[in-house]
Amino acid sequence: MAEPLLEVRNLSVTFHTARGPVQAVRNVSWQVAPGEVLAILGESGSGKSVSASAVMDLIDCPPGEITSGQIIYRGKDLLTMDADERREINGKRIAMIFQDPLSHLNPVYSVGWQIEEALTTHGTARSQAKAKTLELMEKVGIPNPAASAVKYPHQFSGGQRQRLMIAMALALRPDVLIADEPTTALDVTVQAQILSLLEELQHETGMALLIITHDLGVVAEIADRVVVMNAGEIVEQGTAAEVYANPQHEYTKRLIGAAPGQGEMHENPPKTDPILRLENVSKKYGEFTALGGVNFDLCEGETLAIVGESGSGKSTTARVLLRLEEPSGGRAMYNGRDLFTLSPRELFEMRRDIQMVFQDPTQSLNPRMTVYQIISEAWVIHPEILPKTRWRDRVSELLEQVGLQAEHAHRNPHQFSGGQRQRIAIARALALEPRVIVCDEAVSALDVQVQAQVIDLLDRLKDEFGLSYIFIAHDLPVVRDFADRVIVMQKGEIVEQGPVRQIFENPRETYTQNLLAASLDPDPEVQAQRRAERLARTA
Amino acid sequence: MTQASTPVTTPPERSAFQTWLRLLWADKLAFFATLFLLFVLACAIFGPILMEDIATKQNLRGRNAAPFDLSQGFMLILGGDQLGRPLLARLIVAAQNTVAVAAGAVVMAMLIGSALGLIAGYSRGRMAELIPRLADVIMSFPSLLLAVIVLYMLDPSVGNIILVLAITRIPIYLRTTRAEVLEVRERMFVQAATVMGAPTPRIIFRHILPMILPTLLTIATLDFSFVMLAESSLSFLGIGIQPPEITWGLMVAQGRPYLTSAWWLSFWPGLAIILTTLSLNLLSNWMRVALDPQQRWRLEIGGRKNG
Amino acid sequence: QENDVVIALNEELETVEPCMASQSNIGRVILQNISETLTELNTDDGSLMPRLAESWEDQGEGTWRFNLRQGVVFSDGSSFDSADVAHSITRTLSPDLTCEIGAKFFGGMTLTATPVDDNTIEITSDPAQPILPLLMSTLTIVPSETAMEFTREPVGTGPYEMTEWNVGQDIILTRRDDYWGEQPEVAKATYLFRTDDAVRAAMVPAGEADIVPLISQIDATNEATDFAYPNSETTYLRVDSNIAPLDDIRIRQALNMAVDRAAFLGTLVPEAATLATHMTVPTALGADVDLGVPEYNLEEAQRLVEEARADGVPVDTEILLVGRLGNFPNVTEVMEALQQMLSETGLNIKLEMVEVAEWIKYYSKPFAAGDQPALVAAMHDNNRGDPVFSMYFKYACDGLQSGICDEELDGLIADATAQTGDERGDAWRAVFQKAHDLYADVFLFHMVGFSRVSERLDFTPSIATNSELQLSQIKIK
Amino acid sequence: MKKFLFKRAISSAISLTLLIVAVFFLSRLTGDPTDLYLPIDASQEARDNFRAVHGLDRPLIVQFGNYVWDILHLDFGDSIRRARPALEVVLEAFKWTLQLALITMTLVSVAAITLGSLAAFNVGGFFDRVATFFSLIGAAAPDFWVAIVAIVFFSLTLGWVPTSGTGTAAHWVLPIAVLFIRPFGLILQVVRGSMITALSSAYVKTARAKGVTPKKQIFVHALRNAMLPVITVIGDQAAALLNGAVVIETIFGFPGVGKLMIDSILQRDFSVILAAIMVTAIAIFIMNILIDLAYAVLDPRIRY
Ligand SMILES: Nc1ncnc2c1ncn2[C@@H]1O[C@H](COP(=O)(O)OP(=O)(O)OP(=O)(O)O)[C@@H](O)[C@H]1O
Ligand SMILES: Nc1ncnc2c1ncn2[C@@H]1O[C@H](COP(=O)(O)OP(=O)(O)OP(=O)(O)O)[C@@H](O)[C@H]1O
Ligand SMILES: [Mg+2]
Ligand SMILES: [Mg+2]
Repeated sequence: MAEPLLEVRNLSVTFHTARGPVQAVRNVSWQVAPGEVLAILGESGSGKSVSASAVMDLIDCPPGEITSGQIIYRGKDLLTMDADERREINGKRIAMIFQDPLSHLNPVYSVGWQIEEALTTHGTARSQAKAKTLELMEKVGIPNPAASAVKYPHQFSGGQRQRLMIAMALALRPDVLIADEPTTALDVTVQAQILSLLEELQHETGMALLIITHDLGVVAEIADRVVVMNAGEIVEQGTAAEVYANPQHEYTKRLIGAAPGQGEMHENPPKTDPILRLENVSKKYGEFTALGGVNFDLCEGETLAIVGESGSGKSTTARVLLRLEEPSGGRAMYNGRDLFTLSPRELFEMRRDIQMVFQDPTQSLNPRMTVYQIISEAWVIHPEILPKTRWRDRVSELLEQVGLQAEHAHRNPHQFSGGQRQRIAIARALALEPRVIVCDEAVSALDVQVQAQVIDLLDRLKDEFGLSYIFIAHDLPVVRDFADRVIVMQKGEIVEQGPVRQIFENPRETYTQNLLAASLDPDPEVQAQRRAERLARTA
Repeated sequence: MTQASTPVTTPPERSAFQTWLRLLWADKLAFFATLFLLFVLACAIFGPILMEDIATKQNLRGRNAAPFDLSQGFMLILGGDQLGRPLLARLIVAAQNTVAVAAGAVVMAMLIGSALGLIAGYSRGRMAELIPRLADVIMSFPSLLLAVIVLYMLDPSVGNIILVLAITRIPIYLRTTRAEVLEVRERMFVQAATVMGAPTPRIIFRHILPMILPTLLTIATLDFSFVMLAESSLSFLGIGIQPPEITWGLMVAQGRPYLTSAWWLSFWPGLAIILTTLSLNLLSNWMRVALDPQQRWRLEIGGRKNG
Repeated sequence: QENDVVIALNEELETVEPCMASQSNIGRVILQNISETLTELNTDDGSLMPRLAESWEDQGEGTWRFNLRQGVVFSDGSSFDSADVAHSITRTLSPDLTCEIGAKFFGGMTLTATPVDDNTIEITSDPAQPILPLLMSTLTIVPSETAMEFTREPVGTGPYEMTEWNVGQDIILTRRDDYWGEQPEVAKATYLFRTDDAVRAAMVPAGEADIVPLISQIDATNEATDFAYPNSETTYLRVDSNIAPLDDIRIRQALNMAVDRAAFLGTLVPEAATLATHMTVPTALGADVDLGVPEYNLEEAQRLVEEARADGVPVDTEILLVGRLGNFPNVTEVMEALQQMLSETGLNIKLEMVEVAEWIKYYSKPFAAGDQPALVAAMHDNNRGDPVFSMYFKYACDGLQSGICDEELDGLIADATAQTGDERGDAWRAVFQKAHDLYADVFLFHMVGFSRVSERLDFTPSIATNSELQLSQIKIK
Repeated sequence: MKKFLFKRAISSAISLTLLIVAVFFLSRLTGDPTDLYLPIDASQEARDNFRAVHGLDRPLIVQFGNYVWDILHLDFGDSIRRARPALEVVLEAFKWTLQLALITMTLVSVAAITLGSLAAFNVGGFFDRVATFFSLIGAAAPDFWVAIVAIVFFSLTLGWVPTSGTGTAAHWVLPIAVLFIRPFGLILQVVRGSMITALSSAYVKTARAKGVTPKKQIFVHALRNAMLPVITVIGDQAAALLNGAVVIETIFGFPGVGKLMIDSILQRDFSVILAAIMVTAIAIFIMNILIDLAYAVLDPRIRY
């Protein structure tokens, strides 16, 4: 194996909190060589992002503190380097794709400018940078780059924002790319496109890739070696195939066992009366049509998955349905009433019934509230749900149900990992005991084990209380395990819908077929085989 | 389920009061600022009862007594004023009116101004257009003219002076609040609250206001000195508080001609104003940190180091 | 420049209209520098000197004849004759213009000016005015072409003409070559306006000004440059003698005795000020320096109040003590001290400091205090040498600012107003005596002002400096 | 954008009208200029005559009608005191005020934003403490103190600048320096507070990861996000200056609109009051429109 390009030795990171220090990373060591892909797998909240941030010098000290360790890049310890040298490396030599694109993009600058800046900071001329930016945006699949470059982050869909982050990180063709969950918000086709783009770059420049992910499929597809982290420590490492085929550590075994897409598909969806019916719902942003007449029903006790390419209007559907954006046309009948014409008073009643888990968990949690306050807010607003004396217990219960701990209730959102925040958002939605929950990529940032746990929980609640879900996801195995019916969207329209088995086994539309074909298998062996086939086909 | 993050030590539960006290102690400047403010408050409450007589006892032949001269009794340690009254006692007595006027005006302006600003920023209806125009009008209405009008028609009582000063300060709170609301209301957590069915007041007070409050407090604390001095210029024009009533602002203004010959006349009350403002601001800076979970570690760590 | 002076005034000039020259800030620039008068008062002895009129005689029946100076030209080149005087009189008294000089000195009378020839004019007043020549020392003469509206380019016969007026910044007067009298030394005078006392005073040491007519007592610390001079102002408390308990003479006497006037001198009031015994300056006609200042005696004052109380006088009624902000230096402190002194007699005194617009309502009839007894602090300026400008207003039953109504006093005033010659002085003396006996007011001080003059100049401010500043009197060392 | 400007122009014009109407009637409740203009001993006849000449004897509503009529003919009336067109008097003074306000606010904004941002970059550090301490003391100190001490020190003792007045550039130094202090302190604090929050956001981390220099992290990435409250407060302070800095104008003999306004109010010179309010109000309204536009420019999420 080649000389390592980046090596982390015995890294430990501690955060100071009001309730004492929290050791987020303990004695972690790993290394990547040029051209190599190292995947870090692990439980949500196990310190993956924090260790990556340490490499980028992004830990705020205090409250964070790197208590021990070295980070060696090309033989030099980054931790002892002075600020100027360090700056030369950041962005140019080592670049990072952040987990949470919305908060990591500056809301007040156009995305084109932000990508350009990555280039100009390290000496590219402005005119050149402009052209390069458009080229990059094109490469990551942003439609109409020239027009998109002058738009602002909030005008993009979740997946598009993630791709913008990727473009920004790739701008200077770094030696080492740290990709923190780079594909969580991407549908499989785009994901495939991005992964091959990364590969291509690796071939060209010998870039080392450190990919943090929970998607075993992605690991199988591109990783050479795997590091598994749990509770701030490395519990296992080895080549991707080895670890998958022959996991040593207890945790790894559980993780691999929990990989989705292996269970039974839901059979013949219970045909009950629709409680929600969307008729011809459309939404325009100025000239741009984000939704062009969407029709579907949601039945009681049903899980309706919406899949489709990034930017196809999935989130928009959800937001319009919840009246976060005013629709441009159409009706949404709920309990015999049109949601779009409700008065504020009636809307209040409806709010209790339909809840949403947002695609960007960080931004959807009030930074000034503790987790306890965030979750119990539901009961402040709707006091009839739960007497105040029981709040504390119920918060603990909900936190445990989503795989967090009761003591987390006192922390504030910024003290959590991406996946943990997403779980807080789920707990909040559940607190209201609604009848319909719209989950926009609700489990995409979770490791497969927690994911399975959460999905189990949702399934159980569905059975117990007759909840219905609109489940927006791009992760097809999860959809396969969880959904009763599936809607496939493209360019603001529904192209296909049907029971889950029908969609997965007999997709009618080519778009759906492509989608399924691009899906990744968690088994590296299988994936290697598919790749070989694919290469053969294109060759 | 594995334990992702274990607090190494679990300190015993403390009462909320103790926690805040510790956070306050962590910032020594803010701590002493608070002590000073409590002292001022005590002067404001008890000063007039205890010192009224000493503070009004004139001695024309011993006017402008120099400070730091203990031979004439402790009360003259800060010197005597134009009429030979001990400045120390007058400062203490004046605290009452001063605090009443300044706090009254600033608090009133802040409450009204930010309430209007919240409505203007949050509502998308007619109010959003109307309320800022109100601010425009007040901003361009000369405060002095307003004072003359109000205090001509009503008499120059403390309450009316508060009213005048409060009205003139409303626009800054209104406009600042509105500007911030325009931005904060677009944030996702506000939408999340909306989805939960949070009624508008809750969204405004629980989600939007806390984000804006630090800025408002910063402005308010600096406004204190402004209001104290503005009040004195009203007195000077004959439409504010008049002798024999006293305020620090009035003392400063009355000492103005003596600036080059008997500096202490306006220096001490001026210093009192500065110290009060400074203390308030240190306290509000502390609050900005203490109330912001993302910043609070600054105090938590400091507390540990020192505690 | 050697012969140029810079003068820093305390107020900006709002107009430069000659018929407004009785306002001291306008007068200081215009009076006798640009616009001259027929006669001029000698403030040292109260005598009347010729200026544009060389002589004058009483024709009887209210008519006076003035013989005008010849060979005088206005700064616009036109020559001065009796038509100019006639026009100036019409203009100053015209109701359309509301000139201050007209309203202040010629209220309630009609003047008819009849030119006899170019250099002689007869002026008749109705009712007859024994002091018409003195009144003419206030009336500024403008050319007969002057329009019947306020002018922004004053033209006069004086030794200077206005060559520049930058509103808000400065006014520049330049010496004329064709002045009829002696050529003054100062060639050019620049007037600046600075409201702040301390800054104004600092301008002389900083070399930015040569004369600062009004500096505050507190700043007047340099003997070489700072001059004190009586400024013809008299401070006093007007007593509402018609309202109980102030209608009782014992109470008024007690008020007078309770004020420790000496304690103010050298403290809140300049050392050089003198205790006042009557309404006009000591140099005015009829001034009686022998009138006694009520002696400070607190016990006696308290006794008088108690005595009055015993007789059923409502001594506990709240008495308003009204002061005017900015009236004179330290006014607030003086009023505070007075309030304390007066309260010590056992009376119930409430101090109220008010702004001028409100103060006027307390000071002039109908009194704003209404039924409430009030003591109104005022400062009266009579630098015209004759008490007629004061006494009727302040003491007659119908006097606009009179707090007293006493038949005998009314008679004495009417008598003195009509007198001429030496008897006039005696008649006024009797009026002063009567007012004094009635304790009609609480007199305080004949005030002094301070001016700062650069050591480069040879100029001593005098009582006249209050209303005019004759550049021709300034010599350069 | 056009629609916004149009709407704003209309609503501002209505506000202005209301303002003028309110001032017209309210100011007349505070008394009559006659007593203040005429000498105290003036006869009733002279007073009546004065009122008639200046139209003060007519019913208020008639006076108002005349005023409106005149305004429609662009005649803002004459100043009673100055016997000149009020608008002319006001514009003369406003010219000075406007210059003073512009220069001062430009300097203040640049200084406060720079120093405030730097203070926020290292919260609790030495620079932060020093900047906070001095700016607060300056902001809380009575302005005439500062002014007089500055004159005594810089003009009398050192002789560097003239004590007061206008004319040369040196004359502007002290007034601007003294006017600078209070808004500087206030704005610095607002910048500091707002920047503390902005600097701890995730997008600043992105910038750091890109290798952006601290200077750009502060002044490009964080600052623009922190600007909303800052420009609002700058606007407020600028409005205060446009209304006239009375103390400074008085002390330094600066012929601005503040002193003019105060004098006119005290003298009840109504035409000047109204003209002055009209002029300053228009300036302030325009400024507020610009500020509202700036919000939308600074933060693309804000749309009107
Ligand atoms: N500022 C902070 N204060 C306290 N604890 C923190 C802070 N930031 C992170 N942590 C804790 O550190 C741990 C590791 O976080 P990290 O973001 O590295 O997780 P992760 O492995 O990336 O998880 P995910 O897959 O959910 O993103 C978490 O348990 C989190 O709660
Ligand atoms: N505020 C906005 N202004 C303009 N265009 C917008 C705005 N919000 C979303 N869009 C556009 O609408 C389209 C649909 O966005 P939406 O967020 O619904 O996509 P999505 O299906 O959820 O995609 P993803 O899977 O990437 O989250 C996108 O092309 C996006 O660029
Ligand atoms: Mg993470
Ligand atoms: Mg989406």
